[in-house]
Amino acid sequence: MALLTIATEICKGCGLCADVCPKKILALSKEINSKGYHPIAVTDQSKCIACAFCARMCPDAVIKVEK
Amino acid sequence: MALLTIATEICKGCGLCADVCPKKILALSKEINSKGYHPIAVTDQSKCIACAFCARMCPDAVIKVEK
Amino acid sequence: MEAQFLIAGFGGQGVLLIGQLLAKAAMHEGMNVSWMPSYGPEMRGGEANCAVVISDEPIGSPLVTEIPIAVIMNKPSMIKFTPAMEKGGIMLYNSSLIDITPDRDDITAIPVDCNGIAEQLGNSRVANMVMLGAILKKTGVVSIDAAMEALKATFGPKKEHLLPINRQAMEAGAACVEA
Amino acid sequence: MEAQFLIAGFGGQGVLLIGQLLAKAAMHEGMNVSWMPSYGPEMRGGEANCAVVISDEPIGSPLVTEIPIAVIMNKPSMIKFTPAMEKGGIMLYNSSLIDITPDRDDITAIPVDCNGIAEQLGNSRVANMVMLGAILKKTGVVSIDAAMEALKATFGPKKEHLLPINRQAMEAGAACVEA
Amino acid sequence: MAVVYEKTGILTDTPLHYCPGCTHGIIHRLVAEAIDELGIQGKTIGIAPVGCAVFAYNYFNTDMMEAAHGRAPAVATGCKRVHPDNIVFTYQGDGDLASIGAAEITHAATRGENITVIFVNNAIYGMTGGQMAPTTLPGQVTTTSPYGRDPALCGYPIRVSEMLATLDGPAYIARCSVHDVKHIMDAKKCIKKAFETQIAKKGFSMVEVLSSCPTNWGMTPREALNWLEANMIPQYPLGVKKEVE
Amino acid sequence: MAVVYEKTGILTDTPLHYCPGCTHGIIHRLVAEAIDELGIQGKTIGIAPVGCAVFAYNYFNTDMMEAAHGRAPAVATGCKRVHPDNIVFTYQGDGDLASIGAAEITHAATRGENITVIFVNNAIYGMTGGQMAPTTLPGQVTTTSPYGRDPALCGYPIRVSEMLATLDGPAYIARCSVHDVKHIMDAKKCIKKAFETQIAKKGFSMVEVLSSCPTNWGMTPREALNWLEANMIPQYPLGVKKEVE
Amino acid sequence: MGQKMLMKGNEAIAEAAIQAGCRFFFGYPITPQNQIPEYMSKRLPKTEGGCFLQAESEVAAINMVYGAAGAGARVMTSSSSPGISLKQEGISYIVGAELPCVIVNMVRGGPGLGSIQPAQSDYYQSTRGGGHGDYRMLVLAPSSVQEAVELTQQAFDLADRYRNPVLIMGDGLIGQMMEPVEMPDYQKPADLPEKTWAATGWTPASDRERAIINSLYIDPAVLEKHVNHLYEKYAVMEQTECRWQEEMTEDADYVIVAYGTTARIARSAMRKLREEGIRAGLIRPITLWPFPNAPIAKAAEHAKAFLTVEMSMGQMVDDVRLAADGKRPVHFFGRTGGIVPTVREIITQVENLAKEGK
Amino acid sequence: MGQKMLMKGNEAIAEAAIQAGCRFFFGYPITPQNQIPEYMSKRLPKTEGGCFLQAESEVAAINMVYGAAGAGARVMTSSSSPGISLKQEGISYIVGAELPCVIVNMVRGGPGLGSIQPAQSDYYQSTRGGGHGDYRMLVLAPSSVQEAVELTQQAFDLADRYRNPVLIMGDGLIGQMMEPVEMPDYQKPADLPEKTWAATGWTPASDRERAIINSLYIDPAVLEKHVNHLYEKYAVMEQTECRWQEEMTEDADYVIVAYGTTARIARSAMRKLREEGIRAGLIRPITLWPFPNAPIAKAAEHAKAFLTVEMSMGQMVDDVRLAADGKRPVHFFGRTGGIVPTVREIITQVENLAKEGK
Ligand SMILES: Cc1ncc(C[n+]2csc(CCOP(=O)(O)OP(=O)(O)O)c2C)c(N)n1
Ligand SMILES: Cc1ncc(C[n+]2csc(CCOP(=O)(O)OP(=O)(O)O)c2C)c(N)n1
Ligand code: SF4
Ligand code: SF4
Ligand code: SF4
Ligand code: SF4
Repeated sequence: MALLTIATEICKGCGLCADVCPKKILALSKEINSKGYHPIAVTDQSKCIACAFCARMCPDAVIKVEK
Repeated sequence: MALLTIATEICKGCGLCADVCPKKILALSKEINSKGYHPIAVTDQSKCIACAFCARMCPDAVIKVEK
Repeated sequence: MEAQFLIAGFGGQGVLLIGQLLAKAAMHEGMNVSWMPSYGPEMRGGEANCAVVISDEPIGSPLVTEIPIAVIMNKPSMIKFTPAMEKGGIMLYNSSLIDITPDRDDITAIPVDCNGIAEQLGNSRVANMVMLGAILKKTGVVSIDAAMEALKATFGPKKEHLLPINRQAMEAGAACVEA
Repeated sequence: MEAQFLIAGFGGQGVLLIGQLLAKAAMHEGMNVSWMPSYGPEMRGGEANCAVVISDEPIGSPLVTEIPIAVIMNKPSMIKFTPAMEKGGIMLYNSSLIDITPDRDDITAIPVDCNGIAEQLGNSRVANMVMLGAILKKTGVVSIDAAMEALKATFGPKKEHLLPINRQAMEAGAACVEA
Repeated sequence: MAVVYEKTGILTDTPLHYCPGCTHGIIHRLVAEAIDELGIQGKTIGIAPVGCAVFAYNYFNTDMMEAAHGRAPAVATGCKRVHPDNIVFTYQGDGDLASIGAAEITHAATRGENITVIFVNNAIYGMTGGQMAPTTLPGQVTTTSPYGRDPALCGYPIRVSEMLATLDGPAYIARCSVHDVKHIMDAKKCIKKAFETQIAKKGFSMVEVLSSCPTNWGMTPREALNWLEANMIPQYPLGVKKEVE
Repeated sequence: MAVVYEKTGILTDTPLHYCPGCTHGIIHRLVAEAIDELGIQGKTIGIAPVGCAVFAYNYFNTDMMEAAHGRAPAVATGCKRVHPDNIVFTYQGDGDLASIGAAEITHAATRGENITVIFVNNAIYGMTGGQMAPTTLPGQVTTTSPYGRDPALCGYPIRVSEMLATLDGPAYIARCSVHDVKHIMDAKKCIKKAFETQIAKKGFSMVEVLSSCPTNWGMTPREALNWLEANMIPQYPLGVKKEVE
Repeated sequence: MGQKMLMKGNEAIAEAAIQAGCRFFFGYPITPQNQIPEYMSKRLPKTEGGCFLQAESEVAAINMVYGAAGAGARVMTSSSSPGISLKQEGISYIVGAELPCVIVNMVRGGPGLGSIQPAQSDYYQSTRGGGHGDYRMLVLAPSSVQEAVELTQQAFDLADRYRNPVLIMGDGLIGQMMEPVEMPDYQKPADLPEKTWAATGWTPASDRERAIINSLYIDPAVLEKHVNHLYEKYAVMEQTECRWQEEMTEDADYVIVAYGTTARIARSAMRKLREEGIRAGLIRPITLWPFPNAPIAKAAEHAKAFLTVEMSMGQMVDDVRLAADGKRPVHFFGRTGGIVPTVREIITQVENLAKEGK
Repeated sequence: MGQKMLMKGNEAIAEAAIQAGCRFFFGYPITPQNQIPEYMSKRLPKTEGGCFLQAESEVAAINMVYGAAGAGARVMTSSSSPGISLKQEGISYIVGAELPCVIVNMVRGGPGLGSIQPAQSDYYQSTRGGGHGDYRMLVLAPSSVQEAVELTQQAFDLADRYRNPVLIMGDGLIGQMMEPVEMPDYQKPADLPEKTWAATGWTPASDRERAIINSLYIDPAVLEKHVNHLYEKYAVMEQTECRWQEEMTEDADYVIVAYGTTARIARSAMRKLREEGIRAGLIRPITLWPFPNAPIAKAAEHAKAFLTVEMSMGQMVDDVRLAADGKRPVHFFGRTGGIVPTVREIITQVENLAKEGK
């Protein structure tokens, strides 16, 4: 079981994390955060393998990965 | 027959020309020029082979070589 | 006569263009004008704003610090500029993206559904022109025709085909506010 | 009381040292002193000179522009500084190397056979000390003892063995001029 | 649950001001993680440049100095000479390091100054709005090479790592990239190695990191990384350029 | 009688101010002869440095400019851009070119600026009285390295020619020496080649000439040349470092 | 004059320079003047004989300017405060070698990295010589985009006439603002001296002397003579090149002295003060050096006091005091660091003076 | 005080700095100050914790100073006019970041490469900020080698006290001349603030805040506040740090104002004028900034006129005029380009004033 914690307010919606996710379980959300960005969101946490690719790719240190 | 013309007033007496002369016919003179240097002089013009080593070595373009 | 505008929004919303068209149109009508953008370091997905002054006198400060007319395209800008409004000032705001109203009762706030109307017209990119139409109607500072002339000059021949939709947007914007 | 010296010669002739010894000795005798070298770009097999001022008052300019006492070690320096001599000034010059006399009749020119005497003493390098001796005698500005003290301090222990020959040189220099 | 990955405490909680998808953020993180893993926070002093990273002092949770444009290596030198046992690093863009600061970096390198330089090469001037950098590629359009960089008029890009590797002073020079996770992990290793070089007092160390500038390249973050991989790496080959044992 | 050798008219009749035996004079002569032989006097504009060669404008019988210390390549660039068909050369010492002017020379080189640089490397600052240069050899005593240059404190000498040869801009870079007649003749060839490179509009050309400073080395002119040969050449290998056909 | 266009100050300056025959630009990016090099990089390569080059630094840029000016070209560089500081050595050399060029400084808040917003805190540097040695530059301070255009063109003529650099001092407002501009039809004055001193290539057969572009005069007597020669030029400039604008000073009790951006705002304040019944006037120096002493001395005959307003902690105020020569009090109001003073602030300052009868 | 030694000004300054705890020197050779780095290169490596480094340029040197000062060290650099011009950006940064350091300028003739002989033509640059932005440096002008030693030591204390660079302004005479010197026993003032702001390494557990050495304040309101803070320091300096020497001014008809080398010569002239029966006096500013207005204002109460004497075309004369505030005429006599005025010249100037009753 893996858990992603996303600091939504800090996310800039660049989507790089989603690109590198081998399970394709990250996508930009429809919401807008207070900075005006659509932050990333997990579409299916259960598929997460905690590879932390997303977190390593993220330029803004938005994602915490636990297992 | 070869001829060296030495611009005595411009010579700084560094002696580099004498060093490279294959015939060893250049030597500093006892005289002092107006700059306070002992200028170079030819000791035996007849031995000069007009190789122009002296002129090519001279940092001050003092020597003219003719043949 | 002097009109001062502060026009603010996100980087891509075309707020600088609104300001330039206002200034250009007024210039062609013989007014003194100035257009002054905010500027900063390049980075940040930033906000943009510009100040436009239109006057029949030589213009003093091109900055607008006590805002008589604010044109607000997004929420952060509303929060930022509300305190700087002049008493009795007018705020036209893009109600499509802003779900709050300015927390001052000494100013007039006028919602304009810029993106909504633009989408109805089939081109979400003309939201700024909707707002421009509303401004023109509300302030009467220049005519829609003058603004269209300015837009034509700005677009040049390559984008001429886009003029009609822009005029429609302006007219739609004008239609939704009172003079 | 104020004494001003201009001491000039070729680079290697030790003119700067003459000046420093004069200044140091006078300093130790409680006078105000200044020593000022000419300076320029490094290159050129150059001339060197220094100005020394000794006074019981605070010293104004450390430069000596109208020279009361000139100490001249080579010919180019004589040519250069003769025009700058004060009327009635004294010029001590190294007659071993200078085959002319200054072309002014309103100054006193005193030849000192510095190199000749030094060679007689068996050490051509003390020619400058011969000149220093002559200066001391002529001007009475400080004593030979004071100058020797200064030299001792300058030489330090390593060169102490050279002191006697230097004193001889000073004394020989002193002997060949009148007070 | 165990933490697999989280933001290091060597980065403050101030949100980064970089544009969305700008890889400056990744490089910050790698530097901070290296400092963290080496346990040198208390000894480290960072020097921020002038460039998009000008606010680096807000992010690195260490003592920091803000240097004048291009002069970070000189500032680092002054600092390091005072505190030879501290760890001093600079963080510089390509305009900062390779253009205005070309003399300072060359001399810090040849002196073998025992500092670590993080050199972020994004082939453009970010902060001032996308002007040509010394590292801009031939043909690349920027706001001061509007017709594409023409080497006949404004010269060729500098390969800084290769150039500095000819000097005797540097102990470690490497070039890496952050366009994908694998390269990010490699870059981290290089950065760590550079700090280790300094800790071992071996001399000057530098890591050149190829980085993106989506804003001024006029691309999405993803396009930018693709462009980096396709265009920059051929011009700027990755790898260790110098390593003194 | 035929003239075998005489001073070229590209040198004025002003006597050189250099110290006795200083090889700056030889290098001046070689540059002047090259200009003479190539028949380019009327097109040539020379840029003098700050250093012992500061008065070069008195010697070269061409239009001349005196540049600020280290900035001759920038001045030459400005000049060359205005007169692209003229021949523009700089004459610079090692302090001027490799220390304060390190950025300007690097960028003129990488730009492939179509100028010719005569780089006189005498491993010391002549004009200001013998301070350490970036090219001073390890162990060499100077007035600012009184205990001998210690690489651990003040770094290693820069091999400028090798460093610049890593760049794409330069078309011709060579190092030569003037310590004996044979090398003087070689140096002449290199200098001529450099000017020819410019004439052919191939780009940046530079000749580094190892030179002596008897005054500040504290040697006789002869000793100085021997020292140059024995010590400088091993550190600064002679030869062509880059040549683009 | 051509058609009215809405132009950014920076771009208008660049275009005006090209119209005035500037064909060479060497610069380095810095906010808030980037549109000058950017505009130049677009236009010059497409202009006959034109060349834009981004230098590796401001130091290199100013020395490229030296080289191009020495080669006889009309040449320009631009920067903002920290970059201008780096050019100080080069500027001093350019003055010493008597080379004409135009330098633009879009001043931003300092010291140090400071801010990038409008400021006037480089007044001392510009008018007193931030570089070493005795020298002066002509300093022109436009207060509108139209004036920036006109002064830019004049700057090239002035530079050529006096063989001296001319500095145009603006700020982020002047540079970033758009205003209506009519580009004047530039006419080169017929009486400008020919550049026979320029390095262009020479042989003994040439009908001019060998060109030596130089600022080294190792003999102090010769250097002093050279400096005296420079100061003779400066004396002529002081007599003939002072420019200023005066408004309502004849009967003014309070004379505001302000230049550039600040002067526009001061003008609005002055007008409002008049409406309030306070007799305010405005003197706007256009040349900061030579400083227009005359109108200030004249106003000092009758005005109660001066108020100098600057976007700095008070720099030009020295010159106003020197010109007023102790005859009237010279007060100061300034905002700095990128803060632009408001009309209201200036009004309040003058109102207070009037209230306190100062 | 130790024993009297005959020392060169440059070497005395270097030794005095070391005595005052200066352990770091970064510089670049330039005449006529080379004995400072040369002396440092001999002494610092043999001094505990000392480091001498010849920088690649003046620009690098001043930024190394920034780094070392930011790290908490007592640090110094020295140069001469062109080199000081190159340091202007760095100086502005150092002021902005509030770092203490000592800078020596052995002024030579300018502009440009100029000459290498003594001059005072960098007065404006030193006192008005050759760099950009609103700032000031303390500027100390010794007129003897002994005073150079004392001011050098004080300079380090002043720098630390105000966290501001201090400039020592000399010239070739002060630097090259030998005079008797007694090295004072340096005592660090007990009340100097601790450098808790310095970057030395930090963790969240440290008992100070994280050090950020910086001059960037992107928000103009914050920058203005910062500049106001700097100017509060300057106000204190103006009140407490003005230094000058007055001689025979009480009854003087003609007050000569001169500093540094020129003041020595002016003093001789003043004495001779007194002998001639002309009541001359001398005011010698020791701090050029803050400028000693008080003695000049006082003298303006009774003196007939001032004569400012400088080795320049007239720079300090502005400050004398500002201080005299139009009350008395302020005349000027200067030599420049490396020419040192003579006693005779100054006497003649005053005699002429006396003759013409000016
Ligand atoms: C002396 C000086 N010159 C110019 C500038 C303007 N400036 C700020 S950042 C920058 C370049 C930034 O580019 P780079 O170093 O590549 O960093 P990036 O922004 O791309 O990360 C420039 C030219 C300045 N602040 N100071
Ligand atoms: C900006 C500046 N810094 C320093 C100097 C002083 N300076 C004059 S020549 C020189 C170095 C000369 O050395 P190099 O370039 O090696 O030439 P060389 O004299 O040995 O031929 C220096 C530092 C200067 N004139 N200007
Ligand atoms: S990479 Fe980071 S900033 Fe970008 S979308 Fe993903 S979480 Fe957000
Ligand atoms: S090499 Fe030249 S300067 Fe030297 S001694 Fe011979 S002729 Fe004279
Ligand atoms: S401008 Fe470019 S380098 Fe700067 S933060 Fe944005 S994307 Fe990154
Ligand atoms: S100082 Fe050295 S480099 Fe300069 S002229 Fe003399 S010998 Fe040549």
